[in-house]
Amino acid sequence: MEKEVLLMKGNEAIALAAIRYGVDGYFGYPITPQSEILETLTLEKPWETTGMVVLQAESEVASINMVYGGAGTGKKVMTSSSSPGMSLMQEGVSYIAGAELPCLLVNVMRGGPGLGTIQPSQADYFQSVKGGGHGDYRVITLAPNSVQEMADFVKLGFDLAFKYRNPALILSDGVIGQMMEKIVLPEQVKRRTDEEVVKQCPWAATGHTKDRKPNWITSLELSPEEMEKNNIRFQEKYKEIEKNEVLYEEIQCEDADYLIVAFGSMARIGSKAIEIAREQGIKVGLLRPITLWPFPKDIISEYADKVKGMLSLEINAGQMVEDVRLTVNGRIPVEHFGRLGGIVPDPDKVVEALKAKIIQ
Amino acid sequence: MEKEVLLMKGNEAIALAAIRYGVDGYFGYPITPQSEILETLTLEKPWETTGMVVLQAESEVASINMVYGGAGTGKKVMTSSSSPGMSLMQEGVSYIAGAELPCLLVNVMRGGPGLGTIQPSQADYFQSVKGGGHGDYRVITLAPNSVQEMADFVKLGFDLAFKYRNPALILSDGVIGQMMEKIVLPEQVKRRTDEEVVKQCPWAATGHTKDRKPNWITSLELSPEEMEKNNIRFQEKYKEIEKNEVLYEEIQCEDADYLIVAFGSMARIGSKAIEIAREQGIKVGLLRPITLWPFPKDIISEYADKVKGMLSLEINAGQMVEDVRLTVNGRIPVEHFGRLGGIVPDPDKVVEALKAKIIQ
Amino acid sequence: MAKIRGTIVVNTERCKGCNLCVVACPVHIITLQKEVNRKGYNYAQLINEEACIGCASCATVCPDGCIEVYKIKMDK
Amino acid sequence: MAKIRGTIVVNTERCKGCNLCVVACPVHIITLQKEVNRKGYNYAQLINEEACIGCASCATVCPDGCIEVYKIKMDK
Amino acid sequence: MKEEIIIAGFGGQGVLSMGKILAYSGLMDGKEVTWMPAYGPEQRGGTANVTVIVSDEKISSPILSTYDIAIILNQPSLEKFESKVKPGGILIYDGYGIINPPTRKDIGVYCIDAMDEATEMKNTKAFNMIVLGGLLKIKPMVAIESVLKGLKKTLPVRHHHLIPMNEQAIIRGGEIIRKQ
Amino acid sequence: MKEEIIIAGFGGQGVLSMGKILAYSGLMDGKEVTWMPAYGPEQRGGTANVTVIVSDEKISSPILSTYDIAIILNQPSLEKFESKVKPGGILIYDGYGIINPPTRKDIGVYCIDAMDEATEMKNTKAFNMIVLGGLLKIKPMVAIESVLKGLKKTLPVRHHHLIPMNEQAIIRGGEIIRKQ
Amino acid sequence: MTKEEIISQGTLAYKKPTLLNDTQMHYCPGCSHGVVHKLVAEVIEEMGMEDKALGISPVGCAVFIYKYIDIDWEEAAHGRAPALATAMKRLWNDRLVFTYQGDGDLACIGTGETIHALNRGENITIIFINNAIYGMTGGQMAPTTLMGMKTSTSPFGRDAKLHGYPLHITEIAATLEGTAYVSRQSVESVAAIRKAKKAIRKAFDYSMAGKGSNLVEIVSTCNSGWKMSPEKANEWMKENMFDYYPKGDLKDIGAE
Amino acid sequence: MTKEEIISQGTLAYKKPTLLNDTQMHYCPGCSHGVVHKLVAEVIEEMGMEDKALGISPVGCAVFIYKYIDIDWEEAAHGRAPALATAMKRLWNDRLVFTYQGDGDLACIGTGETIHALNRGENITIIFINNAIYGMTGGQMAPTTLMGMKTSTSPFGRDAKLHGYPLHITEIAATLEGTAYVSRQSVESVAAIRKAKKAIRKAFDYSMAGKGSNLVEIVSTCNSGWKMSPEKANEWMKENMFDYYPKGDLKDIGAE
Ligand SMILES: Cc1ncc(C[n+]2csc(CCOP(=O)(O)OP(=O)(O)O)c2C)c(N)n1
Ligand SMILES: Cc1ncc(C[n+]2csc(CCOP(=O)(O)OP(=O)(O)O)c2C)c(N)n1
Ligand code: SF4
Ligand code: SF4
Ligand code: SF4
Ligand code: SF4
Ligand code: SF4
Ligand code: SF4
Ligand SMILES: [Mg+2]
Ligand SMILES: [Mg+2]
Repeated sequence: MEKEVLLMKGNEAIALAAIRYGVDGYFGYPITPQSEILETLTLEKPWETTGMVVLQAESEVASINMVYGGAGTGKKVMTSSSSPGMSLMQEGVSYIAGAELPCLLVNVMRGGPGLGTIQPSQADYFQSVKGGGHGDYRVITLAPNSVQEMADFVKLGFDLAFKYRNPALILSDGVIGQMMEKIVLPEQVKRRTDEEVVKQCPWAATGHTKDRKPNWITSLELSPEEMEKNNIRFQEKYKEIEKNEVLYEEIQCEDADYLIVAFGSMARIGSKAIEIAREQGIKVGLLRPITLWPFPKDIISEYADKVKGMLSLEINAGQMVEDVRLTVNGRIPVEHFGRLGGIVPDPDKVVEALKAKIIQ
Repeated sequence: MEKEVLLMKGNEAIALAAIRYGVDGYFGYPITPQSEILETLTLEKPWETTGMVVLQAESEVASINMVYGGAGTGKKVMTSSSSPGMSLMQEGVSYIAGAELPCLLVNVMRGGPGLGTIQPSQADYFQSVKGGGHGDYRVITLAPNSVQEMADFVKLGFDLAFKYRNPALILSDGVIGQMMEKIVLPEQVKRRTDEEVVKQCPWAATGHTKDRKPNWITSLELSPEEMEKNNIRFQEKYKEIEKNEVLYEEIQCEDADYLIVAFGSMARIGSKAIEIAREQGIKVGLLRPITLWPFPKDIISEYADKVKGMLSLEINAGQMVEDVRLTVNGRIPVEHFGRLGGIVPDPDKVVEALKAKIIQ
Repeated sequence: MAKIRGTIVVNTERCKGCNLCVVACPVHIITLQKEVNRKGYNYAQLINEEACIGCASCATVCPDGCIEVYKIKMDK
Repeated sequence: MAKIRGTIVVNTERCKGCNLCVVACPVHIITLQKEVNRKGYNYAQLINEEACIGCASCATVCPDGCIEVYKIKMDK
Repeated sequence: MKEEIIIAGFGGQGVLSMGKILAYSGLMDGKEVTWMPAYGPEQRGGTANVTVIVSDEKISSPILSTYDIAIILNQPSLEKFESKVKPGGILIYDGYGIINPPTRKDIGVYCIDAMDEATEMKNTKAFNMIVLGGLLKIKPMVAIESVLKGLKKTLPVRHHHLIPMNEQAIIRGGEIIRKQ
Repeated sequence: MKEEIIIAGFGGQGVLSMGKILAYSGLMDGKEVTWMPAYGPEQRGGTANVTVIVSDEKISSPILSTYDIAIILNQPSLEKFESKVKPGGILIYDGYGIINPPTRKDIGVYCIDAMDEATEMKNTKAFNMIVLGGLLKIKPMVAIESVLKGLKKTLPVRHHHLIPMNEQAIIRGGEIIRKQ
Repeated sequence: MTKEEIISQGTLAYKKPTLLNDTQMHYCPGCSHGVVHKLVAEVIEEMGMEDKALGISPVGCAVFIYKYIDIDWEEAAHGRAPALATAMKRLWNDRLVFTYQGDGDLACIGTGETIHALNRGENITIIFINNAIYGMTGGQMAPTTLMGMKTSTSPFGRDAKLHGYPLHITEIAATLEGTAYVSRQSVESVAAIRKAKKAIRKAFDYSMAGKGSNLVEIVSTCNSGWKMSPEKANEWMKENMFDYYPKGDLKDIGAE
Repeated sequence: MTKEEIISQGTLAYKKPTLLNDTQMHYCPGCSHGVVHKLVAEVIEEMGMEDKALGISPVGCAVFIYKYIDIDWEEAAHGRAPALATAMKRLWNDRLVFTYQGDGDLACIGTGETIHALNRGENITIIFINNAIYGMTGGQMAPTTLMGMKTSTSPFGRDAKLHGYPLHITEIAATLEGTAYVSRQSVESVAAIRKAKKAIRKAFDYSMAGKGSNLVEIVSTCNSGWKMSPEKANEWMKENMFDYYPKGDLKDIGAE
């Protein structure tokens, strides 16, 4: 089966990649457009092969707290949901960040607010990167733009999560989750044994052995002085991540006069748009943030000195555009273009917006 | 009792003001440092006087959904909580915004992330003004800096909420909630009768009478075209609010060379800090956003052309500073100073930070 | 003795061809049409006008409320 | 017959003066001290060394685990 | 080469799997493909549709608002998608269940009585393949061998004996499709 | 005039209400006041403290890190707050329960045996008022009449007969406070 | 006598309630939801409460019930309908407040809201459509899914070791002091439908009389989720569901 | 014989378990939590599971239990301990996984997690401290607060019309198919404490034997919240709580 090119949905890719990466546990609750993740897992029965635990929880609140529990024991655990379900998880995410635990979250976004629509959206950008929960915390946020990346970012997400003991999030949407395209699945990795987990995660609650102090997984600290120390530690960690882990893709940026900034499914629309624009003689490039947090500030800042304007392309009312503006800090015009409520914009319309808002 | 000056906690002031303003229902769950709101209400027994409903819900998730239910009937309903509880409410808040319902939320912030600490904090700024829940929505966010304002903003919050059919939030913290100071309570207003509610809120679910179509309170719209229309309507409403409802206070700004921007309890520290700084010959003013959303962009933008730098003073790791920067857009340096984890900074230290980060 | 005669009117565009009325009819006089309606469903129809006793079983079980039943007492 | 003698050691700094051991002692030989410990609590003390039968009731009910009980069988 | 195709019909007609076979065939042919269903509860008992793109180059958006080819299997879908075929494009429909046939003159309109044919072949499962055969006749975007290779990959081994029958259906589809 | 005061002791000693009476007295005197408790579960059975500010001008922060006056009613609070009195400030403590008395020389240290006195007066509820009386003797930041007026406002009418007793306790406090 | 004569000269023996409007319902052919919708509409009509009824729709297949029954509605967040109902009834005492919820909504994510609203004795009615599956999201396992039953998230059958046991939330409701009337019914036959309607009527009556909270479970089919024809689904329900979920009144304080 | 002689020559008849460390507990004097902590520590010691026990602390007064019993702990979000426990036990089958929760945590905000974890038959134990009040946040009403009982949010006494009825979550637990052992105990006397310890031991044993989920309720006092002396609180508990919450085993599948 090795290196075989398959055709599958983004959601299925996540499920299969999780099994192959040796994930220990998945806990989730059905919601469109991502229920195939849980469905694929139950169909694959990994508990009979790798020993992975798969459980349909009673709610998203329970799911995220199962993840919290499992993560605290050093196991590789994950959940997935879509927008309304992610909102319910925000307290739990804040706890996980506060207790400094590694885990993987997946949000296959749909249109909001409220029950909204089940069509694709990118309107949970703020929630994901600014912290939808309470307190100063950050979630490492990865934005795949293909089925292949849906699979690949399972490993990437967990690796970063464990490196920094911090939750990681795959922020996808209905387009990437529901579409089928080509994919090569990663090879099956052996799940860690309990002994390996104990060894790799000396901080985890795995049973108190005499050679160390009891481990406490907690986000609680009633002394403000101590709590401030914790927060300073978090902030330093976040700075480290911002320094080391930024990922992005540059498409035809070298000679660009203008830049489109877009992530996930919108980056695909964007790449079509730059084709069209270049046919019309407009030199435009595409900068695709792969990590939304840490945000690719340095490279965008560099381009702010090179290009004449930037267009932030998002399926929302303008969210990432704030981070682009904060980076550009007034040097060149930065505008937003997007559609709302589940409508994915046409590449032509993107080019029109570019002309109207940036070039004129 | 009229115009009598009393001494009470900010939390108590909210409760008493709610009764006097003729609020129809309060639904909440205990959490430090705001449990006095519910406690004061149960002690006052307004159900025997004004007819106000007061109910201790089984959770914050239930609370916000009770508010959703009540708001959908056109009644004036509210809830209160503190940071972890507010995180649990984010799905509900998104629904309320998506269904375009008026209601009042109160968050008496404590230090996070996670269970954190019960000490004062302002680290839920992002959650409040960028939308902690999913989708593109906004919550009108009021930041009181005194016990008097805790009481006054009950009316202000409800008035704005009903004017725009949008949730409003009083974003306070442990300092303002727990401290006692002077206050003059508003006068008792009569609660609206059911008939008045029906008349004032023709959109509400009050019982379908033959003279109109049935009312549907919903945030659901599966057609992306229709959902986009809804979202465009929301965005237009938000623009209206941004145009009409900005509130702020300027303290010694006329001749200022530098500006401190601070809200809520930090604005009080800030006002002390400008006293100290002015004693040292530094001409600094304080700009206090009263509405955090809509953010006072115009006035800050004006000052960006007048002063040499701004310091955003917050009990968090730097959140509002992003909105200040977005407004200033690179014209002058904008820095952040704050303490974390529940520690309230000294005014002296603020002056030091001002010198180190802005003036040098 | 009085005999009861009944008949039904099926809202064929509303019908989803679920067949539940067919099963419910005590005298087995409803079937689904070969033709489909605009929604693509084979809708229900009465095949024996004479035999209907107007018992309304079909209409009662119809999930989509597609059937109206009329009846009349006939003196034989 | 063998008589049992017992005694208790109270961790007076840990004691919170809740009085539960006082109530639990079947022979009523514990009281709270007038003095307070560093935490401000009137701590428990044994007032009749002779009478203690080492039954451990006091220690069992002590919520803070402040009492150790020793006993010895004495041949009369 | 790049073909942007919409397939639309009732939920039960195998619209999604027809799209899947087409996409898999493209894959076997070494092409880039995307398959994007319209998903969700409004599909329940109602119409279903899927967008398939087969291309020599990397595909940007899997969601489209206009199409090169529309395969239409019921009246509501015809109403929804007729106008969305690009000028010069192709619309293929099955006569069964279409009360008002397409009227556009600026596109190539084809009719295929696949439903009737499948009934005649006493194999309603062949319906899909007949339509596909019709499509490939008019737009041979993938080789028939690739379709069969794709089927082999996707069908469980115990169903491999059905492949010759499917081949037949494809060929039959090519025979019966006709310009309107 | 501006006095920044911390009152600290055990939970049961009425620390919070002593602060409240002081704050209310300030209010009656037409002053600006704030009262800010240290709140939360760590107070449970442990120490409690409250910051009271009485001032002629608007008060900025109700939370402080140093104080003009500290009223200390147990050993842990002494350890916590002795160092936080501003040089030249005042520390008043009740000898009962203080094992190691304060040692700072740059502040005015006063001792008041209010606990003993209250026991003697057979009125443990007077404890608060005795301490307050001691404070007002040394720093007459509000008039005793204002204290009584404040009490009248805050006490339910059925307890108004206790006011003379409270007045006595205040006066007694002024008598027994002594420089260490 | 011709059909036309019977129609013109005879009496109307059955017609869908007018409160159930002419909008085509989005349900799959043969779905139980439709029958229960008719019953709810009929009862409200019979009570003359068209202008006093406030319904709360769930997140589940019945999410759009508001489009079909012409009263005022609120559409709740998933599982939270009883919380909405609590507030609505307390704020509008003379209104008929009821929720309409599926098993996933009510017995899974909404367990807390369900139990607490019932135990507080809110004067509301919960209509509970137990089809042992998540219909709307495509047939996933519900807490009420039977042992061994195959769903899209228990594709090899529900297994106690992996998934635990079917939850009898209606039995729990009957033990709560706050409930007045708790009943389990079904709608697969004319007789069953009649009984179900009576139960709904009683629950609504008790709500308005302030007797406490009321729950009427309707054991239902989801032929799409179960992957059966509507007919087969009814048969399967009778053969399998009624053992797990026996029909009848579980509690009736009026009957005490 | 002097005290010193008895100590040096006699035997140690009682000593707090060493697993309960020397850190001063933050509880109010006389709080039941302390006694139950001792029992939990003793049972873990006796089972020799010090290195295999994984505890989950609640949000409530016992939030800091991790500071006192020297095993590995996770501190859950309010009400969610059973969700954490579910994952921990499924991921670490040979560990002793238990939660320690208050009535507000378990029977109010965590109702859903409690019922579903128990009904799934997770091989865990829930130790449930029912003191009929929210201790930590200052004595607010809990679902288990007795009728007429005054709390800071029912200052005129719990009233069914306003607040509904006390919730018997332990009785509900006993009806769930997933539970193996469900018991209600108390710790106000030596005899009661012994029984409570046995119940905890049985629950832990069943968890490890994979028999299903286990719940041990300890009817407790919160003298601070109740505004009574510890002694009075014990008396009040005996006189008032035991009627509402009768003690004994509610379910024991081993005994069947
Ligand atoms: C918070 C949240 N989680 C999950 C969903 C997705 N969802 C929609 S309906 C549903 C289940 C519906 O099942 P049920 O309540 O049994 O109703 P049915 O469709 O079977 O009538 C789920 C999980 C959602 N909309 N919101
Ligand atoms: C989400 C959330 N809501 C509310 C709180 C506040 N809170 C802390 S403890 C508690 C109740 C504790 O009561 P109980 O569980 O009975 O434990 P006890 O203190 O009585 O032992 C509450 C409501 C919180 N921390 N988090
Ligand atoms: S009314 Fe009765 S007899 Fe007539 S068609 Fe309907 S079910 Fe059959
Ligand atoms: S029961 Fe109704 S929907 Fe079903 S076939 Fe009969 S008429 Fe049509
Ligand atoms: S051991 Fe028994 S007799 Fe001795 S002090 Fe304790 S309770 Fe009393
Ligand atoms: S029971 Fe323990 S804490 Fe209470 S008084 Fe006795 S020794 Fe002290
Ligand atoms: S999915 Fe099931 S519950 Fe939903 S409409 Fe179809 S049959 Fe009914
Ligand atoms: S508040 Fe109550 S439960 Fe909490 S420690 Fe004090 S007595 Fe115990
Ligand atoms: Mg269902
Ligand atoms: Mg409790």
